[in-house]
Amino acid sequence: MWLPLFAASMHDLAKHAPAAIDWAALRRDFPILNQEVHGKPLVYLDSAASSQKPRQVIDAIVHYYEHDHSNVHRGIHELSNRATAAYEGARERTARFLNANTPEEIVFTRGTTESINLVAATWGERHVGAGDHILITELEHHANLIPWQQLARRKGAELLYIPVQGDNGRLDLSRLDELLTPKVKLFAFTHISNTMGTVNPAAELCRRAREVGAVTLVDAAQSAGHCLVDVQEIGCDFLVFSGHKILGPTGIGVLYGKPERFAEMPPYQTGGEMIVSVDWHEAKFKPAPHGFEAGTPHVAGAVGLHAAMDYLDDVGRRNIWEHDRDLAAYTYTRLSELPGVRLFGPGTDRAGLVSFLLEDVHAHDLVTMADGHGIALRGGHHCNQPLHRKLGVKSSARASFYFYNTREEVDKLIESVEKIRAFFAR
Amino acid sequence: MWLPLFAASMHDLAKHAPAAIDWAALRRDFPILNQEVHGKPLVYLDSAASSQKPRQVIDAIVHYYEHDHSNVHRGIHELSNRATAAYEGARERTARFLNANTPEEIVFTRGTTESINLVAATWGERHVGAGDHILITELEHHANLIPWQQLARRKGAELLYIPVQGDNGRLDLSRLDELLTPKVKLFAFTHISNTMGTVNPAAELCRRAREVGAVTLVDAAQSAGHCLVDVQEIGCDFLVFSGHKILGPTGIGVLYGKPERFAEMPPYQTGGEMIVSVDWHEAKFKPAPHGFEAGTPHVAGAVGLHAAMDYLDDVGRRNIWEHDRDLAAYTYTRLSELPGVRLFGPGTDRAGLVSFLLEDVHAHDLVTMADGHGIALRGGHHCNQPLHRKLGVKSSARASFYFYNTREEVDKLIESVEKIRAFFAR
Amino acid sequence: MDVDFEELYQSVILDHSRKPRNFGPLPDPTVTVAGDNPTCGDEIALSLKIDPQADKVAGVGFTGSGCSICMASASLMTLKVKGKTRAEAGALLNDFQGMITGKTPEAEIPKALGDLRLLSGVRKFPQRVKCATLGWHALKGALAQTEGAAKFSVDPKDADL
Amino acid sequence: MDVDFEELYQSVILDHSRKPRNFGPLPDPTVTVAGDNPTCGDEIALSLKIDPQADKVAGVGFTGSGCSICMASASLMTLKVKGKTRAEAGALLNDFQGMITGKTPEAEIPKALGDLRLLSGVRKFPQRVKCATLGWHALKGALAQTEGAAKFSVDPKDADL
Ligand SMILES: Cc1ncc(COP(=O)(O)O)c(C=O)c1O
Ligand SMILES: Cc1ncc(COP(=O)(O)O)c(C=O)c1O
Repeated sequence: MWLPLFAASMHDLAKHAPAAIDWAALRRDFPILNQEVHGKPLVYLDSAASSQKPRQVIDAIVHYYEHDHSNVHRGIHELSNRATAAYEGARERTARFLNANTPEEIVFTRGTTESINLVAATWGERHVGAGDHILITELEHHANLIPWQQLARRKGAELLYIPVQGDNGRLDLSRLDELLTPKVKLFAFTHISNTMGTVNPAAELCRRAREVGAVTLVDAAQSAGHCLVDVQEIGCDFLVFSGHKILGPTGIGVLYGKPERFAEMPPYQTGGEMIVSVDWHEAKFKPAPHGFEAGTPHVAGAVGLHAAMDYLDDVGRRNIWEHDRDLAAYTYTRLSELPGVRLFGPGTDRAGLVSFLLEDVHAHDLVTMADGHGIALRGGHHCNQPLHRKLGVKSSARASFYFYNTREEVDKLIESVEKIRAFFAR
Repeated sequence: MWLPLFAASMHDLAKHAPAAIDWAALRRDFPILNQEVHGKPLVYLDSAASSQKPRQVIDAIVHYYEHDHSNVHRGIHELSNRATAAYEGARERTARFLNANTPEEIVFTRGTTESINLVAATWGERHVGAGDHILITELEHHANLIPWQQLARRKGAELLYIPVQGDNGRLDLSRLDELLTPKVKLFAFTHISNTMGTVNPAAELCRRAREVGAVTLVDAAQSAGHCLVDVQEIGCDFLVFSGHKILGPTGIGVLYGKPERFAEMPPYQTGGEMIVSVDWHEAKFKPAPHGFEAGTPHVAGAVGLHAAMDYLDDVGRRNIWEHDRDLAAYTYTRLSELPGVRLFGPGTDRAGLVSFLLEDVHAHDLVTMADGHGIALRGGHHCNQPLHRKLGVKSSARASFYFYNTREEVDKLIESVEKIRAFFAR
Repeated sequence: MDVDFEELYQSVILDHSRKPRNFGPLPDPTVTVAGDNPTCGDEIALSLKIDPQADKVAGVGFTGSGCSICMASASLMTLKVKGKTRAEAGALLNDFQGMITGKTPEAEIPKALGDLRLLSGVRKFPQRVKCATLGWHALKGALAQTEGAAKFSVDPKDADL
Repeated sequence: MDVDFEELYQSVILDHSRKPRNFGPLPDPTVTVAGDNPTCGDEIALSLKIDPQADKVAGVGFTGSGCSICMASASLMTLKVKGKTRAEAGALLNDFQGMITGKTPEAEIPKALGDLRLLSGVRKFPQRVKCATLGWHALKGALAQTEGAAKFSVDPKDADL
């Protein structure tokens, strides 16, 4: 279940041996990290909410606006041509990033949330009916929960959940046989849990779904920028992620879809760019990807995303994965040595984030005090209210890592948590 | 019909007398304009498709990514706080820009197209039924046509058009009494036509709509960045525009709505940021604006839009309006002096753009050759196929202006058109 | 430890957050208003017993859970509000709002707020203002109705009472 | 006038665009394929009469309207395709595609393309490649079917035949 992420067939193997990577130099590519907050050096441990951007991505956006901007597709002048090439080039780059077969399998959206809503409102609206089942998991972010919940309510379909075992954050896959039946029209699940750090066996789950004829959607928001994500290896029908979490700009996201799926979907938003022909009372629409991209697209977002993917593959996603996981494992171990700490998610095989709670200290108080120490954590329900409710907590604190973080920063976190514990124990 | 744009009650009067403005200095704020294409200095006359960006907007985006980026609303650490303040500050700025009553009347979207789709899929879906009428005009961009056409088809409603008189691009408002009846649930129209340069009497049309109880949507894509747009003076229910056409970044747009209207709309996309509470099988949603903004928003887009609105109001939208109109009037006059030129849109009271055709020269050939002279024009149906069909043409060429354009550039355009005419007359 | 945080988490505040006063269900309440802050999951239900003759708050109780700022603020509020008339309670609410949002300059914070003034440090932490005001939102709702029960949610960016 | 444009709009091309050959409806066509380019509104309907014995293009005609590149390319194509077998026409199509997209190096552009080689200047104008290929998309569609009528639209970015 773990190995497939690194199967030998991966299209995009790391370019450097891990030892050769100068992580400190990479960190210097991120201007924002070089600052103090509240008089302390910034320790940014909230990359699962949104990653920071390297100079290369910022520069690509600036270069675009300073040299090549124009509307795309519509013009036949030089700048329009360049903007179109930049936009479609980003699509090709994204296809390579995911090892998709063709750029036509890539639709640009605002982000993970819009990608999922698009699928729910088009594929879901057309293919899910009364009595059908939609299967998701208790690990899902609200973005991969509410659209299906609302679709199920609209259609009279049933929304089923693969349960989480408990604090360890693992899915109870022993229930799969019983839940993943031929009644399931769509099976949507997160690749990596943003709360628990659980890594789900995506390829295996998709294989099982195919056996019962269920269409699959993989929420790769937490995985796309952190490990290799190969849609052919995973074998999903849809896969979604957000640019802003993988070093890219805000406002851009990706929907990968199999051509067969796109072909059976009605349009989503309508307007310019997505039509073949329009008459006063009828219109004909383009196929994917353009048929699902109405209006002027976020060209600068696509350009920045392109630069982000180049950056990630230059570092090597395998290396990033090892680096982030190492920090998370170290954090997990250090925190588990402190008294009164409740840890969430699996003890082994976890992704690069750790959620936890301090006994008798509300997560908000913890995060506020850590902020005073320069440490940016997230506190709250991490957009998974019902899971928190199931675990009997209102909120938790989360430290999430990227390759620009260091062990020294984890040490600062531990020091901060110890101080906070002492302070509230007064 | 013309004057209201400048009524004395405007909230945002120009800060400079027109004479005092150093337009050449302003132009130097736009790095992209300082380049050659095909060995000729770039003459960018395609701002109606997308405007260029001043250094101030680019800098605001860079500053945001280099100092303040983080996810919004979700965090309680310093950067998250700053990002939230930046995002909500842009909302307040937009409310002021439109003279809306409160920031809660402003929803951020990807652009005009998404704003209109949002209204069609929520307000429209709920309030338009079989036999109802939706009224639009023959001037509409596909973005303000297809969503209503598709809604009408879904609902069995009737889509009616206020006709365009002909090449002069004016609406035949003598038909209004007959078309704008109490059966009309929604009346959507463009403030300024992107093809014809027609300026519609928005306040008057909204007043008429109120008399029959129709809800109004004003497409301000071509007006928001070019003249004062005051939602209270116009008296519309909804107003929409795109950031990228008003000096702002790509991927961000605005939906203004009256609180009464927002209150009667179901949510659009669902997910994070827009919920009050979520349980496994039900969810409660926030009111506007956050209830219509699911997922991580385009924070950098809002930040850039904020800077763009500051820039525009610093120059003064009244001044910009006069400047752009002057260029268009000059272009219209010069083109009308050439033989074999067919001009579209009103001869007087036109906005800052001119569409035209050269006898026996296809618009594509014209635009390609003009590009060779360094001049960026648009050629095509400008996202209004049925209007072009009505006028008996497949496509047209369009020169559209912004305050960074000059009379010298118009002279170059005229020179280019003359050369092209001569070339094809060989 | 940072000076700011000493100020934010003074011992009186920690004390109130650990042992909130008037905590627990109020028997026979005239009004009950429950509020939550969806961002962090904090929840407060405030009950008032109104003496109809005097139009005074004769009894007060609250339940729920939240961070220390939220709990301490609600606890301190209940101490202050008991025995006040509707109008007096409304004035208190205004004073508190002025202080917590920073609209009232430091030097002009009314003495009448008493121990509530210990929460003035919150104004330096805009992201925590909503924690300090959750109980007060409930109070505002409760004062606005004459009987019955109501529910509301606080918009995460809404610090106005 | 710019050298590039002289090349793009050579007089043969202007001539064909003004007086397209084989223009007009073909009586009793075996197949008819209509295509349009939604971006610019150009439309071409191409009809072929196939001699079933020889599997040869016995007759060809086209209707529609478009820019000079589009019309000239279609006109020149009809001249070349008449009398060819299906296989030969397919080879022609490949040669043309290689040239127009720039995949074939300048020096290797097949002589067999004849006057069509005058369109090689288009490869320097990526935004116009789709104009030059509209009629060829129709040809590809027509060769792929044995009888009847079909319609299609060209994706604006799609230059592949
Ligand atoms: C009048 C009008 N409406 C709508 C649009 C669509 O705007 P966007 O493509 O930014 O969504 C445009 C611009 O193309 C326009 O000119
Ligand atoms: C697993 C997961 N899914 C979906 C999302 C939503 O992403 P976005 O807010 O960028 O649409 C997130 C991030 O918040 C996430 O972590």
